[in-house]
Amino acid sequence: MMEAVEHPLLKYLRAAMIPHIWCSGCGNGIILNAFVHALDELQIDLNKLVVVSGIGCIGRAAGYINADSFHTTHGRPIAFATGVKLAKPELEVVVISGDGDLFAIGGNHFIHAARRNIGIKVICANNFNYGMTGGQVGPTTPLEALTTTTPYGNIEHPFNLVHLAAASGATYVARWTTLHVRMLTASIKKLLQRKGFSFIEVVSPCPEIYGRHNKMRTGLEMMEWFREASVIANFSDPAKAEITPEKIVVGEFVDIEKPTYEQLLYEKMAKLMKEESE
Amino acid sequence: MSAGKPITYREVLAEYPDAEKIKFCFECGICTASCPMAGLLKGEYNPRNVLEKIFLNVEDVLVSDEIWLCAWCYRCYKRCPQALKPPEIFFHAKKFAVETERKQAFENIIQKIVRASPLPLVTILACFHPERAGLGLDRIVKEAEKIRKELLDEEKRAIKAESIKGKVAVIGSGPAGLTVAHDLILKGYEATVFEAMKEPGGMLRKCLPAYRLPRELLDMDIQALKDLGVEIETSVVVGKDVDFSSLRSRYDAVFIGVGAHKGQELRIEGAGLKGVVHALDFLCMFNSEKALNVEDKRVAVIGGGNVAVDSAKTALKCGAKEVTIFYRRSREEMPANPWEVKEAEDEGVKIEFLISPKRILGSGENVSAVEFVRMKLGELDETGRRKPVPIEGSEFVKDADMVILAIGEAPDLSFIPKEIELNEDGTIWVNPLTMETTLKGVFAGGDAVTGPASIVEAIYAGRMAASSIDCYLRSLR
Amino acid sequence: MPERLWRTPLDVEKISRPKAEIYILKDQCKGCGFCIHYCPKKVLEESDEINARGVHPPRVVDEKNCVLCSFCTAVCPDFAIFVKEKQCKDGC
Amino acid sequence: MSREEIRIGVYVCHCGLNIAGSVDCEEVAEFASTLPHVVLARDYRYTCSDQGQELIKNDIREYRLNRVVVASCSPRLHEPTFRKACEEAGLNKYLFEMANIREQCSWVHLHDRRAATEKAKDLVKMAVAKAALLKPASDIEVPVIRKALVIGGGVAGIQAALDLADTGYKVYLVEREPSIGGMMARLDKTFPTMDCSICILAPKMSDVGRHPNIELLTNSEVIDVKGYIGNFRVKVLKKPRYVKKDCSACGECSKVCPMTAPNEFDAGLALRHAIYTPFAQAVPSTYIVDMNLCLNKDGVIVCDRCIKACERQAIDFTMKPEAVELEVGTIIVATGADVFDPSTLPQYGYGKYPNVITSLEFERLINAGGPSGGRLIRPSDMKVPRRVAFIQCVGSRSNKTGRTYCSNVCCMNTIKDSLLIKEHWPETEIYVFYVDIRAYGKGFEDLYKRAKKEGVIFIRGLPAEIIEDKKTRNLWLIGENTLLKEPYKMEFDMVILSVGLEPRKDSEIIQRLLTLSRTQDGFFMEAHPKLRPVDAATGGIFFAGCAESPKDIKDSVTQASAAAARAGILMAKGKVTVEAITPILDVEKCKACGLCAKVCPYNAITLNKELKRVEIVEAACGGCGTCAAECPSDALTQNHFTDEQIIAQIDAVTEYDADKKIVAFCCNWCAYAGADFAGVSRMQYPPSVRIIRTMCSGRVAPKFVERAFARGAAAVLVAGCHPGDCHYINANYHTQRRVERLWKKMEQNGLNKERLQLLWASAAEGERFASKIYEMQKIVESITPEEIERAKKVFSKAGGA
Repeated sequence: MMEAVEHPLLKYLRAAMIPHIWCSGCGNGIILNAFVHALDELQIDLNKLVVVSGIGCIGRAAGYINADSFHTTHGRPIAFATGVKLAKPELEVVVISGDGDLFAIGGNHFIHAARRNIGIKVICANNFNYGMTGGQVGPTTPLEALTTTTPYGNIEHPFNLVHLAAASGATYVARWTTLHVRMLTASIKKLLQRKGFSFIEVVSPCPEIYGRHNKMRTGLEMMEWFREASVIANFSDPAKAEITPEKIVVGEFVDIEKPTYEQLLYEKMAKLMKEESE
Repeated sequence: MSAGKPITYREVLAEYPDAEKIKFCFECGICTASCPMAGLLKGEYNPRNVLEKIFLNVEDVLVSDEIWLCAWCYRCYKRCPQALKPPEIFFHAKKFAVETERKQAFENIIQKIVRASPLPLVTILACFHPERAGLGLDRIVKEAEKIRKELLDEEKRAIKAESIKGKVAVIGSGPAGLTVAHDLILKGYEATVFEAMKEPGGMLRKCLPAYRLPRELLDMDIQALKDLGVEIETSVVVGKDVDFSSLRSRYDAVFIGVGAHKGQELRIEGAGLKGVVHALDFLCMFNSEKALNVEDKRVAVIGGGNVAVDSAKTALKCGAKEVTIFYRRSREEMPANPWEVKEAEDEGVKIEFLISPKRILGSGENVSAVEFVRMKLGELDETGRRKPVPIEGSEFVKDADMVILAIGEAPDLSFIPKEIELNEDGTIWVNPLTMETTLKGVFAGGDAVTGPASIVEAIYAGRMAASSIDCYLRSLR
Repeated sequence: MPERLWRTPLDVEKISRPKAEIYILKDQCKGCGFCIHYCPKKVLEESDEINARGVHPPRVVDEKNCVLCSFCTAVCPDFAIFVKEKQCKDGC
Repeated sequence: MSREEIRIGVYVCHCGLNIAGSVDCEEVAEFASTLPHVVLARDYRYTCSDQGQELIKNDIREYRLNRVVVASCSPRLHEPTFRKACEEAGLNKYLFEMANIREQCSWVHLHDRRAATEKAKDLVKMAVAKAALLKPASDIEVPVIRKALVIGGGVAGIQAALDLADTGYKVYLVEREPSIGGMMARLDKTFPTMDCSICILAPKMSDVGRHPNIELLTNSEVIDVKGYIGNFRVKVLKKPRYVKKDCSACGECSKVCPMTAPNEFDAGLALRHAIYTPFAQAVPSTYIVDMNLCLNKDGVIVCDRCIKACERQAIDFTMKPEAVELEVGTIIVATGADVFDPSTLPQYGYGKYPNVITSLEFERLINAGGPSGGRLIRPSDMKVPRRVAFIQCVGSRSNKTGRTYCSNVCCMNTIKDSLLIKEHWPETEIYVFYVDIRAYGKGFEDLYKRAKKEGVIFIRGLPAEIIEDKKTRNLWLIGENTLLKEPYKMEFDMVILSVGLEPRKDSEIIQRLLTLSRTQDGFFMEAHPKLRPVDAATGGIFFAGCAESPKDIKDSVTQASAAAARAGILMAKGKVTVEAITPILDVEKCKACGLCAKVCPYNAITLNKELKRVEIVEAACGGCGTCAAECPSDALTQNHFTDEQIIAQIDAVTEYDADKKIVAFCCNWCAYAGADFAGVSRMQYPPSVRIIRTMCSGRVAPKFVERAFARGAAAVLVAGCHPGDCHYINANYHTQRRVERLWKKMEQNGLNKERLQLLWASAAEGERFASKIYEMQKIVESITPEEIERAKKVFSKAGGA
């Protein structure tokens, strides 16, 4: 065992910010880890990468990655990212944010960005609740789950994020848990190499806030739940990709190609300008 | 018997259930190669050939000596690929021969045994059992005594003719050690036997119950060897009273024939309770006429070898209320001689198969019961027998006031130097041709090499060792 | 092929397994235990010492058992552990 | 027809002396002529000969016979012959009946001519009684699916698959291992020609891989078989390889895989990785992941070294087992054999002494592609041995190990091996310890001579034990040279145990799935040892290779081609006729209780609750007759095995001396075949038994047993296949249930229930059948006339005589 050697991935991170502030057993670190692993394996030029995140625990990811990044207002990272992408389509724009930020307050941005096929990439950390604000019920909280605002069990039907993304028109949709870190990394690599609107949902443990209400007090217990409940069903019907205490359907669900918004926009602009000039 | 029509093996073996199997002997020779008597008698006895003759020309066999030369060690059966039991086949032939009054040259047979064994009375009583075929034992013993006397005179004359060629130390005065001493004396060497106990005889005296071998006959055999010039130093423990290395320097060669006296430990709960005894200790106490305290007791014997059966019979003879042998495999796998088992059962010993002890229960510090578990036989294991596997949930408790452990014996070899390599089971490894250990000039044989086995096997080992010690010592000069 | 395989293969010396060097940045560890629990060769265990963050960081039990799958590196949320292949110099 | 006068012709066959040797055939024929409806009775030397058949045909025409009875051998042998003759003379083949006076009479009562003759008369009387009630019928035709399944991808399976595929049939070849090739792929050279084994096999393997008509399913197992001849529905479980077909077999994945284990293909003498190919010539060449060894369990990828190394992205850990359903017309079983494990013979020290190896390990050591690169080395010190011993019959011809048969290949294999050593290291001293050298095949003796000429020494007498020298790791062999009657103790550098072959340890699975029989040795049993040596007793299934018995490569290939030809015949015809032995329903009597539908193993009967009647699908019917036995209102009976016919047989047996006779009901496939086997093996048993053949023991209705007792029979035997081995899936469970009910009834009425016996005996268990009859004879002798009367009274009330 050795010590005092620098972690090989540290160059992708802002060293001064590490260690990060996330709790012990939180999956956000794993998502960040997988993301920088993917950057490393693809040898991504950090000068061409923009990371955008919203409000929430995972929102800090933008600050940790050693690339140009935006930490935006609540629910608006996709709106910001859309702006960046349209202004500078040659940049790789990745949104890393949480389920509350992207699908509650920011839900509309998400579905319309997917519909328009804007060439941004979205990685959503799904921890089933609003972790940072104390564990309130959110759009992905499973039925009957206990949160600080649903002490008798949640009665709201949750979003199925992959189904939502697929139905809204995303060209690449995948879901993994933080235990499937190898697949997650491979998926992020795919995501980074694609043109169109791409989406990965990462089911992530939140032991301190969500877990403690739901009899999973440590990250390890939540990871064990993922191990026991996960079923890999690549390219199965996303409508049936459920998340229940017994079953978490993971895998890649959509992988298609279609022209992106910015591509069509610039083509259209070029055409119009050409017509105008004629 | 109808005159003219030759009798067949079928008639001779009418009472032997597997008579037809003898046709399936393919003459692989494994029985003869395994047989210590075939080794001792060289060309004069060949069980494979006897079997074949029983099938082809039984009349010849019935009047021959050969069937009488089997010493019931069952080594042949243990290895026979066809699972034939030559000892039992020969037994039926013997019985038939006696019943139909076919002439037997008894002098001849006894002559052969006496010449083969330096302990003729012991072997006749404990191994050959001619009486089991219906002959009077007294007559046989008398005959043997007579023949041995003649032989002794002959041997003594032979010894005087030669000068002393070397000195050999023999550790252990069991059948193996005594044979080595006897043979070497005849070859003109000086042989000194060191015995740890007060009297010579080793396992023969310690553990063979007196009802099987009256001690006066054992004494007669040993006395005859002493007369021949064998020196026996009793109450000398090698490693304590005398050093092994000093023996090596004082003598030209050393033979280790210490037998297998160390009872295997049973590693279960309650094995340390009062009333749990090792079979060898139990038999030893019986033979030294110490109180056994088995009267009216319920005795559980654990194990399936000859020692287990002997202990069970002894316990019953000494007044135990109920004696049960618990063996973890089935009757087929039992290593004890089948006829000993049958005798024990006839005498009232109960035998329960496929049962293994799980723990011994006590009230206070005394044994009160044993918890057993039932077993079933699984796949063949590396001993070639089917491996017993516990059946879960089949545990049951049986009351017992005494538990006799007869789960195998190993030699106590704490005194030997580490240059002498051992086998995995704790016995001494020897070169099968020379009986020499991995230490030059040190030879070994008997139970210390093979683990618990029969008297005749030990004698054969002693004979081989003696002749190879002779070769070794001659090669030094 | 149901035969019992009991021998030491003849080429056991020839096929060399990669040798690993495991680096643990103790003070970065938050003690989630993922690396210990999910190590397929059980190379790691929780140590007795307490680090700067008040948790027990992992400790290497037997580096020889490590097969360099690097799952610990991948699953660590805190960038506190990584594995490198030992570069064999003389006498290694 | 029913008004027509019944005219029966009876032919009593001498079968040379096979029957006439212990049965007075003239007397039997004379007796037959006195039976009702018999217009003609002859005895004839060889009735099955052309002349014999001509005689029957002429008589049918001349004497207007409308029923024919032949008393000769087992109907399992010549019923088709005589049926054909009848048809040629214009008589419906279902109007023919046989009396089995050879296998079940003359051959089993060789030494009691009187009793055998009396029994033969009874058997003829029974046949005549049944014949009078026979009705014409026509066979049902079933289409044969023109696809075949071959189970097992060793050389036999490969040959069978190629032959069938070349003929033009679609073949599914299912292999359990990751590659086809089987045992032959592991051998170095083959005897007697000394060709390189893999050199001649590999082209065949790639032919299989490429053949457009062959679908290769490796790493797969048959898990379910339904249906019948021509129409099998087979479920195959394809286990995941975790590597897609895109694999180019470049081997980069294996290089980076951190996990290793002994390679099964090299008998554990070399290592392989968790992702590997079993051997260089493997077909398919796609790599495979051993999930027991790989770190990535439960779908969680822990280690991704191979994934990263694979350029073609062919590795996929998300693959799952998949059940495929195949529809085939024929099945060839080529599942091969296992090798005996000598570690169960402790005296030889295998598993303890490194220099004691098996012949299979030898093959890998001497093979240039093997772990030692073709250098024969001692595992203890990697040195080339100078003195080598071969020990024969290790795990063969031994009662103790339960392998009583000769394994056929080991003698020649040893001779070949000894020559291989001599070829590379001529100075090596080689001793072969044997009991019999069997060099029976073409070119074998020459090879044996060559070995002797090269100086290989053959010693008759097996070693009793092997002792290892602690210092040198040499081995001492101790035994007797039985030709010289001299003991030997010899020292060798290396000992090769010539291990035998044994049935696959999991043969029961295939046996159960395909309802096959096995011989006492455990190998699969053929329908007839001489005339149908590659057919299983179950229609549409054939054997190839060591699954049927130990055999060498040539014999395996020969048998495979034969099996392919037999299967091809079926498929070329495109249809098979199924016997007209389906149930007949009397709608008037049927109360639509549905019991028949419940017991039908094939779901061929359904209860239509709305119309309140049962419906029968004849094509799905297997013909067991269990439904007819179950029907409480006598509404169902079985064609050709009708209640009246069987009762007529019972009545014929019990007409005279019933109290000295055993009435036995035997199922066609196991018990009746077992009784035939007893005859073929000339096992003698008491002549008091009279066998009535039914297709399945499930056909035996309680009323038949009751009838027999009511008419004073001393004892009744109901015999069928072992539970689980029923030819009709599970029909014999109903037999058991019915017999148990009868026992209860007998007990309640104070009858000795030992008089009714139930026997499970397979077609190979002639001895079991014979000893049962001995056992029952004792019961018959102990029965008092009062007991007989009591039973008569009890059962005549119920069954009614």
